[in-house]
Amino acid sequence: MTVAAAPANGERRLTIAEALREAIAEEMRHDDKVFLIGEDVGVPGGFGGAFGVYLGLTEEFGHDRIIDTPISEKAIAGAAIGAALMGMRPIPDLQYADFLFECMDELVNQAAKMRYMSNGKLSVPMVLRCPVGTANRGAQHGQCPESYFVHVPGLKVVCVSDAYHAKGLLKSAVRDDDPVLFFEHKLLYGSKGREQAGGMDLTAHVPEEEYFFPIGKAVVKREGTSVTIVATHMSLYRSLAAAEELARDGIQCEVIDPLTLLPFDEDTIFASVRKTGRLVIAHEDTLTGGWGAELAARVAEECLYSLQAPIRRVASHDVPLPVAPVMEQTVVPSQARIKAAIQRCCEG
Amino acid sequence: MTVAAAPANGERRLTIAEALREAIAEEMRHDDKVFLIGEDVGVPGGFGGAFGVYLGLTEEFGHDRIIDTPISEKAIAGAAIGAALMGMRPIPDLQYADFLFECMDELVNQAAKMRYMSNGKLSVPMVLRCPVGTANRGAQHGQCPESYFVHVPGLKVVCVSDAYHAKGLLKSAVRDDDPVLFFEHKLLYGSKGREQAGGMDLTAHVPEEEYFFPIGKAVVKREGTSVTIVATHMSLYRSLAAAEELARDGIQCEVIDPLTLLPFDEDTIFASVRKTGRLVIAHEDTLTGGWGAELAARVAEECLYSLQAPIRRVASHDVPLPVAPVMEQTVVPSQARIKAAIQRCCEG
Amino acid sequence: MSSGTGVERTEPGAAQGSAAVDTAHELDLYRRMLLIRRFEEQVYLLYLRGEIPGTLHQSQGQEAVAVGVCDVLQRTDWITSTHRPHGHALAKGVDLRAAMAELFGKATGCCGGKGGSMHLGDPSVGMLPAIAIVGGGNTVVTGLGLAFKLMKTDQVVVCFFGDGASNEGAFHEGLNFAAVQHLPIVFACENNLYGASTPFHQTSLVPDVASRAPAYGVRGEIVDGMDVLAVREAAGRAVAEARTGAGPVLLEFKTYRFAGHSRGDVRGYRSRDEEAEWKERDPIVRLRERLAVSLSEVVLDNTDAQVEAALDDAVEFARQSPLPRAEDALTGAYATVIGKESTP
Amino acid sequence: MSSGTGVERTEPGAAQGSAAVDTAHELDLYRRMLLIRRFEEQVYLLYLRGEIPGTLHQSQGQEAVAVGVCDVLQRTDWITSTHRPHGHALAKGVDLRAAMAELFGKATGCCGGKGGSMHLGDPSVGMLPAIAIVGGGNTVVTGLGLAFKLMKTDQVVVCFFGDGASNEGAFHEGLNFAAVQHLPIVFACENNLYGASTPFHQTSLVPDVASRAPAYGVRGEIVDGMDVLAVREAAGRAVAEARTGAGPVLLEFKTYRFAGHSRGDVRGYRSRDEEAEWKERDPIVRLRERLAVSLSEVVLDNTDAQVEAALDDAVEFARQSPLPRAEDALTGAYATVIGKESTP
Ligand SMILES: Cc1ncc(C[n+]2csc(CCOP(=O)(O)OP(=O)(O)O)c2C)c(N)n1
Ligand SMILES: Cc1ncc(C[n+]2csc(CCOP(=O)(O)OP(=O)(O)O)c2C)c(N)n1
Ligand SMILES: [Mg+2]
Ligand SMILES: [Mg+2]
Repeated sequence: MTVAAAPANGERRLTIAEALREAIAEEMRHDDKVFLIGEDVGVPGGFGGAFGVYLGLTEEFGHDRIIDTPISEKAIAGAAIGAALMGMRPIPDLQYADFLFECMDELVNQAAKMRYMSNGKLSVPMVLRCPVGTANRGAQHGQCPESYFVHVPGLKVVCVSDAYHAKGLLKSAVRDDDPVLFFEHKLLYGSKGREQAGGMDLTAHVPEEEYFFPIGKAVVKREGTSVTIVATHMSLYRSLAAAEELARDGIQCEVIDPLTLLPFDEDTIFASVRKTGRLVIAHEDTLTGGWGAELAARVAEECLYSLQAPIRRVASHDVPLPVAPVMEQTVVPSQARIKAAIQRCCEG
Repeated sequence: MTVAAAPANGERRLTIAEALREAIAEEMRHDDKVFLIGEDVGVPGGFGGAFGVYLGLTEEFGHDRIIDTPISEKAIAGAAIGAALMGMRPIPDLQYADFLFECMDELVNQAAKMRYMSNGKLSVPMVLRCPVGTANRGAQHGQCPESYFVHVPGLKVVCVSDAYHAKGLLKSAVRDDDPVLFFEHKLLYGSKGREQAGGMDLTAHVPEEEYFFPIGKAVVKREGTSVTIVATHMSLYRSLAAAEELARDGIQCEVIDPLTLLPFDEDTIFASVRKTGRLVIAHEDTLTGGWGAELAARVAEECLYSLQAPIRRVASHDVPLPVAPVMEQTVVPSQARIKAAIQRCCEG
Repeated sequence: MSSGTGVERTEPGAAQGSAAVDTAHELDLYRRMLLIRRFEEQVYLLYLRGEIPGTLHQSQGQEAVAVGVCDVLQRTDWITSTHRPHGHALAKGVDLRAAMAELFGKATGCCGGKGGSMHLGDPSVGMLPAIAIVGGGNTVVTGLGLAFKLMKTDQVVVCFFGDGASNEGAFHEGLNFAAVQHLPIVFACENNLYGASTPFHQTSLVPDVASRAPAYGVRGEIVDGMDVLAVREAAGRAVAEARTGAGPVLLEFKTYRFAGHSRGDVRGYRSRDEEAEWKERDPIVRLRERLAVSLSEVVLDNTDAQVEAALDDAVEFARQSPLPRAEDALTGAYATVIGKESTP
Repeated sequence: MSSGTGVERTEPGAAQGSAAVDTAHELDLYRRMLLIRRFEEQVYLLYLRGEIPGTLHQSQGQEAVAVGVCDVLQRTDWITSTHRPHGHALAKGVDLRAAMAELFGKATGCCGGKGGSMHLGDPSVGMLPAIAIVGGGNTVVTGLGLAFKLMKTDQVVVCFFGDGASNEGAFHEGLNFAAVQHLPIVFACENNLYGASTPFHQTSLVPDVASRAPAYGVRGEIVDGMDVLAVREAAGRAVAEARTGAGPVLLEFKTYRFAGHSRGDVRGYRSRDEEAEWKERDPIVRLRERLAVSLSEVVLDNTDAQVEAALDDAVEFARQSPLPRAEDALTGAYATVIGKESTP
């Protein structure tokens, strides 16, 4: 595996959906143990998965390796785990991250523990892709449940926000020997038109040549000296936009995309906090018990004496998701809320 | 409801198991909408629930109100939720907290959200009792999964460690109109002989008169000025023992039992931290993403300027539970580890 | 078949001889089916125009099931529904304006704008907020049945679910638990041949969901879900059994959704021939033809006009209704608030 | 019955005419059952004496199922097991010493002391660490079957589970998925009449788990689980079907656990008469009597002595084995460690 450096400017730009599709296709070509399994993933004339990521793959790989299942999340997760235990590298699909709760036992009690219980004789190489995020679909189709899994020893948790890292990390995840939960934001796929993500350019440079991006490494998306911001998915882009605004007032934000939530890349984040003395964390998962709490707790333990102000967290408010846009936008972290938190942090 | 003051010294001492049984019996007598439902809860000649808490209740209340079920956690949770929506007050039972993952969807997506989705027209008054804790049963029968539920808006989470508060809180939980998850430690029931909890006296004074202890209130178990310790279950008792040892060295620990984890009693804890300037958190749930992280994050935000040292967390290490006692005891927070963390915090 | 373990098949049209329904009643069934059809068609347009946010799962073609089943229920009986709840909601009596306003995300919606299309419902008419987790209702419904049994009311609850949901663990646990407890529940499967894009026959070796009833010792029955009178009759029997403690019953309605799975589905996974075949059996057209024998065109056209007027009114109501207050999003998760209700 | 949707019942003793098993083989079946019986009895005493920590779920009485099923499997075939795995482990060939040491929590245990009684297993002989979540194996097993199908090996996997587990959603999803994918799996239900203290007949209106097979379009069969030859024959057929892609098959073994559900269970929920009736059918006694017709007492006593010696050796091995190193508890959760392996 060659690990590519940060993306250089180049001409080939892909959406996250395209980047993921390419990563899967490459890995399926590379290793015939890799296969897809899930709901509506390969039905002829169908959707290519709930977000179209698999479109075209059945044509190349056939129904043996793109397996359509009944709506049976426990069976899908169980099948993936069992096949992984036998040396396959499954990529199961449950459509929305909201449905992970239907197979929590398989994930928490089986996938995460089999290696340990077997005293290292077995492993569970699988990648479960989990689309998250609010898109006016209400309480059961918009959650960002990544933090539940950050609490599961034995799992790895990845959270991607752009096409370059999505591809590089997905390829690493498929080759990783542990179970990886791979969280993607529905508004960032880029497959459904730009307006959904508020006019953002949802493509990124993705080299033609094969590359991998390692699990467990954060990236600094924007350098700055005043305050460190750690954010994922939509909150990352809102943080970057807030950073632009604040730069005019002389606040120089360092914005970090953690990319892997379990294990955290403490080195990158701690180094930044030690430099800036201030930390704001932003995520769309709800506040209480969210992964931001873990990061804040670690920084409060390891970097306390560097902190010049209280750590601020901006997250979805602690309520289920309402569907009406005016309410939904109140719940999720907006650019304005992120900006206000940064300002407050810089005053404190 | 009268809310009793802190327990006075008196003669009637009960174990937690007895106190819970008494609370359930009182509430079932008081309100015929209260009923029990679960696996092996009322079988004649059976166990009275996995930990004997229900022994004798079927004789008084009959099989209509002590309902034995198939081993079907989704159905049990669903039945409880549905009955609660219709105005009943079910107490479902799944035997071990480890099996909560089998009905996560019902808990996270239904119980916690129904009130909100219905715009307040419905509520889900139910109390799910969850036995937790390590007792040489390995990776799938010893977890302390309370932190997953601290992350679920719409649920309340209670964690009891002595008979007095167990009874008072269970009665409050049954009368509460929201879904409450009620975590009890298996080694603290007192029903299986003292040696299991290392010779501790597992009884506490429980008044004859009816009383309630409110959800959302922490108690200061030991006053002190040097450092605040927030701990639950076995970690609470180990913290108290460590505090005794440290008192000889002049370290005066203030030990707090939070009792409710969602919502946290910030007032009591923040006041203590503002007084002592130091905080150690101890729990048997695993470290990363545990509720200690949320508490640390809040203190790091709200009390940063009072902190004289980094916040220390002592928790189960981030691994599944091994069964061999020598390994198991390495994973869970021991008195020695708690003591060392307190010492470190007081040096820092 | 009268035994508790068989699967019965009601032939299409078998219910037509039923004396229970007079023409006025039939006209009412027609009106209610048409209301659902036109509601679905209208909201689709409103969605395309951007007036309705989010997504929609629609039930054109399946109206006979919703209307036929709910017709035999009392107001105090309950239903649970799915991600595809519009028809169920209107059939059970959720206020048309409140349903429309909910889709618009307005404060006057039946869930105050918090629920949306996938969570339509109203406890005051006996409908839980619909559960959009496939199979989610199949376990929760047992609690409603259990409450009715324990409280010794004679209420019944109907659990609507899809063919796709029958492969969920929830189907198994819910039906088995209901069976051993003899709960007053009718499990009403709308087998529209597909779970999203996946054909049912690719997800189960048994062609009929009702064939699973014997595994639980309950009665199963296959019903023509494109014939509202057949639906009504079968549902009537099942509900009567459930009400008297002889339930639960598993009914399987063979039906078809004329629209895509959700907005934007171009239905490439099924043939236009298949669609045309099922369109031939349009439950609304069938009933209209039947009614046309005894009623004049004028009466029927009048009914159609009533439906249009009601819909126009509902759309206008939804349009004019105020948005929810943004800050209302932050309250309502708890019945008893302790401390702050949510993080500020 | 040969159709894919029926339930077959093999009468007790029906297998006795089977020519497939000669006396030497029968003696071996006897020895293996006895090993399990004596293992269970011994570890119970060791548990009471405090040499074995934790808890135990034991399988005295059910030995014929474990031994009869595993006898028709290859070493490269796999099994999954439950909270009650001792018999399955020994029958599939987990090293006796390593199994015993695991119960003692020793470093030499088959899981290095990390698994314990409820998670016995060893991949090198084709047994996953047992899954102590009721029904937990029923979904994971599909992945083993799927892997064998995709890799085009001719391996088979047997999923052991209890009557209680058949009411879990996992049973439904696992069996249905295996059926539609035609996976090489035998679902082997040990119906010992109780799920913990709860009688199966209180948790299901159908008396036989095998009756659920038709709901999935698979073959179900009821087998006398107290007759190792009957078990062996039925399992042999089912495994052959599974191996050639005609599976999965659902076998239900009627059996009984002579001991309590777990240590300390005084079995107040069942009658001593019922226990006595089943003891009459003790599979080990039955086979010994049968063997006594053709073999001398000496040969049989010799076999018994071999078993005792092997057990004594295993206990001694476990006693003498070193404890795991405390710090080993903190490693092994990940195959590829990134940063620190666990929190220090
Ligand atoms: C647990 C769960 N898994 C998957 C989905 C995604 N999903 C929504 S509807 C649907 C198809 C449901 O099929 P069926 O039960 O037949 O109902 P229909 O859509 O045909 O009305 C799927 C897979 C979901 N909402 N919940
Ligand atoms: C999901 C889950 N629910 C409950 C339990 C607790 N429990 C352990 S064994 C058991 C009974 C299992 O009965 P059965 O499947 O018949 O197996 P048997 O014990 O008879 O071998 C129960 C309820 C569990 N381990 N897992
Ligand atoms: Mg369908
Ligand atoms: Mg059993």
